[in-house]
Amino acid sequence: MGGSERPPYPPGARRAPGDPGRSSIDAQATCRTNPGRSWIDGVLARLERERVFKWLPFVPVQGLFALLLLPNALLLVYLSFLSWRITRGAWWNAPFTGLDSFLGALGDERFLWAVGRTFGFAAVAVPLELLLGFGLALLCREPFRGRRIYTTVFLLPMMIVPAVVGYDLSMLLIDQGPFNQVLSVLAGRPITVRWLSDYTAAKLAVIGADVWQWTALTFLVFVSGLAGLPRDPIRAARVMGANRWQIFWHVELPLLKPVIAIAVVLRSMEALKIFDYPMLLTQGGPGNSTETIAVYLWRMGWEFARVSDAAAMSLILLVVVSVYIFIAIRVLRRERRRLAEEAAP
Amino acid sequence: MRSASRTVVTVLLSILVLGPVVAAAQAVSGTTADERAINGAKAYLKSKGLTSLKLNMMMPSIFTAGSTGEMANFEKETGIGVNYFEVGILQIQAKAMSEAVAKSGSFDFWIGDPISLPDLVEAGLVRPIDDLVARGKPDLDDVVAGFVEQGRYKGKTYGMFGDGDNWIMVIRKDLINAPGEKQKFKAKYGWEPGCPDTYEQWYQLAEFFTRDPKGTGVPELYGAMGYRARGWGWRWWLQQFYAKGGMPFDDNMKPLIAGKEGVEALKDYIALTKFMPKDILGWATPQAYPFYAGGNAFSIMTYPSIAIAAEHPEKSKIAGKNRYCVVPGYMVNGKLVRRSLQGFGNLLYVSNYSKHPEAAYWLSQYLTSKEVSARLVSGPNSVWDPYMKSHLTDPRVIKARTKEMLEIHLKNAQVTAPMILIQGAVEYNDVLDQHVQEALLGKLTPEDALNRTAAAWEKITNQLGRKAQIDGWKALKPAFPTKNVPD
Amino acid sequence: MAAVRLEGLTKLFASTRAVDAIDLAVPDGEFVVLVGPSGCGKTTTLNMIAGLETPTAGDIWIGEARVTDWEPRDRNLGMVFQSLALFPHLSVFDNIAFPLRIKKVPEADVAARVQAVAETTRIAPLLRKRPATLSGGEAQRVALARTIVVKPAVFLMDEPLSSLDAKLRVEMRTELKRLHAQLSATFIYVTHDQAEAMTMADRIVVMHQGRIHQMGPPLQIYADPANRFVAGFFGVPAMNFLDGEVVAEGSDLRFSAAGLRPKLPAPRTATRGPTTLGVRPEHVRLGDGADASPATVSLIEPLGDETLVFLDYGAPVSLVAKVDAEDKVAVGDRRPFTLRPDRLIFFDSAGGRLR
Amino acid sequence: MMRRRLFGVARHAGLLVWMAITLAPIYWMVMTSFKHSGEWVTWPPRWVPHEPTLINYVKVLTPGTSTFELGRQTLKILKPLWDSLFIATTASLVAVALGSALAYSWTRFGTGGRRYPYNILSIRMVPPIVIAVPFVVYYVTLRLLDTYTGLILVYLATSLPYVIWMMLAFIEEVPVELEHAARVMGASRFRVLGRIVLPLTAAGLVVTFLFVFILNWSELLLAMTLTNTEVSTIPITLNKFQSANEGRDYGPQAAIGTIATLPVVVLGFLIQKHLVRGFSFGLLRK
Repeated sequence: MGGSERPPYPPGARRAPGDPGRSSIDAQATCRTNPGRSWIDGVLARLERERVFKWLPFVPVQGLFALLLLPNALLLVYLSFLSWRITRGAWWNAPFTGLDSFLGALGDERFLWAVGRTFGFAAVAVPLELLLGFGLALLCREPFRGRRIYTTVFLLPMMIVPAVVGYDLSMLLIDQGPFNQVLSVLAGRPITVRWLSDYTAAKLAVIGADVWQWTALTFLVFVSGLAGLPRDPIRAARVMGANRWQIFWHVELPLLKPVIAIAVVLRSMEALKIFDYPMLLTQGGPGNSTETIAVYLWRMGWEFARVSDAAAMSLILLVVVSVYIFIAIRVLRRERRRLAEEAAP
Repeated sequence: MRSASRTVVTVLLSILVLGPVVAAAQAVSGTTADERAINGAKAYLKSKGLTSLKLNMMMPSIFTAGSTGEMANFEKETGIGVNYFEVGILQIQAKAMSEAVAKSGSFDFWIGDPISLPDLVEAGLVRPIDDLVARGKPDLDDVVAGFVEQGRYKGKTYGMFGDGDNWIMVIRKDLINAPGEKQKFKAKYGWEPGCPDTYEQWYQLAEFFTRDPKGTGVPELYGAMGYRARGWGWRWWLQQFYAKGGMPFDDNMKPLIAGKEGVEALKDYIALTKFMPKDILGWATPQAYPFYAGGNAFSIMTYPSIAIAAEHPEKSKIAGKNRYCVVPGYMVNGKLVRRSLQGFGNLLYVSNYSKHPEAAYWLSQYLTSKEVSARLVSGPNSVWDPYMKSHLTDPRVIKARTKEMLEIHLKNAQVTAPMILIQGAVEYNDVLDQHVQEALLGKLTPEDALNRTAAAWEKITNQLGRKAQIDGWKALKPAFPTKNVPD
Repeated sequence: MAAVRLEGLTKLFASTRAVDAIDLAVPDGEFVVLVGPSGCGKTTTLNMIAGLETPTAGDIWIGEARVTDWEPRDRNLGMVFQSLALFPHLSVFDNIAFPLRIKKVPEADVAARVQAVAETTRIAPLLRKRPATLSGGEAQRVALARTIVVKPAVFLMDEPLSSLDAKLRVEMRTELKRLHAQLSATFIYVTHDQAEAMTMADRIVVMHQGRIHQMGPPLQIYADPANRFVAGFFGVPAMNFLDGEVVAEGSDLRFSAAGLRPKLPAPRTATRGPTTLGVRPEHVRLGDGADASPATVSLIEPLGDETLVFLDYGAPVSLVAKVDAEDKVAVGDRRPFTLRPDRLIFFDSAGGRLR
Repeated sequence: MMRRRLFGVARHAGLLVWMAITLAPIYWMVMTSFKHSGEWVTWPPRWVPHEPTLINYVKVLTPGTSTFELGRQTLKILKPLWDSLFIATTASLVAVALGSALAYSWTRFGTGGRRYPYNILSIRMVPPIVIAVPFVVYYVTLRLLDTYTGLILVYLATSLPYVIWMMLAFIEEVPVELEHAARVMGASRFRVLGRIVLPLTAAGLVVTFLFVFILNWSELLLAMTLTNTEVSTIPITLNKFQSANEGRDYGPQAAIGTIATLPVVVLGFLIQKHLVRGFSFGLLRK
């Protein structure tokens, strides 16, 4: 106690009298009155005020978005209204053609197929991942011998570079390869499916790659979700005479809703971008059977040099995706709000 | 504008008219093209006040091993070395396009196929090299007729041709000569087995030599091999289509592929596939060569570099057992028409955005000189295929490829047709590729596939501007061979 | 040492007035308790004094200094939190040493000072433990030790005893009082427990809906509440409130409600009309008298030394009386009662005190 | 009792099947990396190399140009390995630092409004191919094409949404009173971050770092678009040799795959028990 413990700033040094509400620390003045503090402390003290401090991380982040993503978005929109190919001079000289690129894109069967195909992949892969992940998580729910080993192994695929997965599977899936060998043993007759060059099988291979790798993630999410289930409602239901199935259906599943929401949003968000597996496994072939949006746009932009068309398609895609984004975000918001309400007594 | 004679005339004219003034002052000394390249490079370095220089080169990753030695030699001689930037062979186009946008100069020159030339020239990426050709006098006159045209577009030279990728047919003479086989074959098909003259004959050979004694559906020996994978398969169809006498477009750029020739060629193309390994739909050179060299197939239609794999003393199980054939054809109006395709063919392009385009050019000239190209072509790991007349007589090349193969190869060159080298080629080809594969997979009927391709081609042509495309197509037409069969 | 003064202190959250223009002066060394139901703004007020919340308007003075805009660390305060806020990743020793190290006290002194404080708060054997392994009382003392160790001029306490069980809580009250006496620092203590407020405070500040309703010494607050809210908040069981009206009966004034008409002390000048009468249970007497009203016993709650008797006198709400345990009362007994006239308090319909 | 045991057996059966499915491809890759070229493709396939060899690793890791089995391909793996490591680490570190600071600011002060994290998440949902072409145009003007900085910035932007969402869950768990206590005791806001928030969310930071590191370490499309000669990453390198119609130099590629996988898997094991909380997106009960 005593003088040494007193606030280091004499009253008035930080704020001019009669100047309510606004800060006006003068770093120089601070220096003079407090020789113990360097100018760095002065700056830090200034940054520390809540109205400054809380914006500190926003400056670089928003700056990054504003400088990196915004100009690109604007450029994308601008390009889509032109008729520019890389083979037609500089983009700023390209003729303005209004909605032509958009109309062209909507009339491009291949594009529409690619969109449909990509959503189709997601529609098959994501539910599969959810079901598998959920099933495995349920099996690993209570403690038993070997549980740690299982969970450890199940998380492995997530940690592997998708390009490596694509490469690895391309080795396993050749027609005289290990995968067909295993199938043959199981089936008791020779199986020679051309996983990489058959029209339908190649689609399955791409979906399979996604499922193999990302079931790990849904498994992880569900394991944590199940571990976090509150015990009392379940106990209450048991006391009330509910059987295992009823508890699962009426108590646990509703409580797991937010977790399911995360898994769905996380996975479908990434599944719509699918690029690596078709690129590495099949190059979009055979035919165009595994050509996803990303692969087609890659070709459109970089091989066919049709940048304006690619830009228009990108924007159409964005509109489609934003419907999904809108729904996903509403779900997330609702679940978070609900949880906050439940948490408050 | 694309015939060899026209080129020679153009070059001669430019030398005659402008030459005495410009070239005399700048011509590079040296008796051979590689010497001139070295001298030119040295002079260039000197003029820039440099003692050494590293050029960035983009190349398909498959190409480095065969070429690095010669680049090291060039660096030893001149001080100009190369950093390689390897890209998947099918992504070269994308990377080049991206550089056309970027204009970054991040690579000085690159190896690419002729298909992308028109687009890349239009995109402003490729530097015309006529001025440097005039000064360096590369061995263009030794390049097989027609090939040199592949590096030219709208009257200017853009790339040094370096890889004679017209196809060759290889069959297994040991299997034909096996006891009893000839007789059995003749009894069945009525002709002495050997190099097929027509695709029908190839089909018969393939059928006969496909050996599946246990009936497992996985033969011990496959009758035929070609390429059927996405990105490649269309080229093999195109060759068959040309042999049918087909042309992709008429003079107004109306697609002609969906006609009788196209459909028949496609049916034959599909029929032949059943004698090929099942996974052929995903294979390219790195899969096909070892498979063939492993003695697993009777015949293959592919790049001439197959000889290196097939005759490799250690890695090949069938060295010395191969017979090289002039490509088969079709009977058109009672006459046999054979067509080989310049199915890839690499060019050395110099970038417009290079800081040292001249240095890059000198290295290109060095690599495509008679002497150095012979070394490249005969190298143990080479994927460069013979493309100069002098290769035929070079003992090193003969040793690596066999005399028989070289003679056949240059015969094939006489009936070699170009791919569709006009603006938008990549897109035309991709659409064709897609539909050919869908027909192959039974997703579309051959007629349907080709009709759809034709419709898509019309769309592309309209987008690019019909007039410009007609001009491009007309300029390409002279590059098609006039002979039906080689001499 | 420092006095604390709040001038027109206001805090808005969105549009709700959490704290509404409070004026308060806490003299140096006083033990002040802010008390009120949850959501009354007392914690927000404390946080503003600590500098953890920025006031929307008004000023805070500590000692001579106007600290409204100061960072908490510059205010020379000690604060004990409801959750105790022990740092789970630090040992007890490091928890106590934390403020010293922040203030760059030399490490040798740190050890000595921590040891000394640990002795006085009787936690010396716990110094190596982690907070998670401590019992409630131990954690409580660690939190105190951590606050005391820097000898702040002002102690802020935000319901520090709420996590303890009933017995420990009573013990700790005494301990805190002793601590206050020892340190002779200013204590500002926030609680919703009126018993804590009554037992510990030099002065109580009653808050409700962001405003101060009354301040004063505990007994004064109890005996002379400023309004119906304060009256109802203090005392267990709560004060009886009877709705009725003041009527004139001859020269007398009487309070009339249900079956009950007690006479009011003579010098009342209050206006007639609807009024609420407040009377604490200990001021309700059983037994006949001049002014007695009839009633039936509906419920009894023995407390040990005393007994609560619920009287049904005809109104919807029973009247509670606190009687000596000796007095035998049974449910159903008819027991008339009287109200101590000098202890009757009157409120208007808005809850304001009528004097 | 009988039913219980039956369930136990069935459970193990189910789990073992998936374990086999999970491990087989990884096993195959690792085994192939120890095989001579003659054993890469055989019928029947060889699940165990008959003559294990390290030659593939030697080839892949030898600096400079190494010649592959087919005698055609050369590959410098060390440079991409280093580039990947540098780019992924830097981008992930900065993203974790900025993103968690932002998550902190949002959690504590509501900075940016209630919808901010959701808005940021929508950035992640946009397929990167959509902006690939304008990105090149734009990066050229900024001279960021084919630079470390360029790729790091892109990865930073694309991993921030994940960082923010994962860190929200961890930061919300730190009682705000701890921070108040520290501040009253004299700590500045920065010190509170360093001494209280950071240690208490350390596990979360590590998990988050690992996850975005995996994403950045694996990213292919943008890397392919935005690099040329100067910068190269592991996925690009693999793609060079894998684009379906290109090389099948199985052995060396398996070695690259194994090398690319190993560090991440080891890291993953170390922080496995913290992984669970990281993916709750703040939607799990405590």
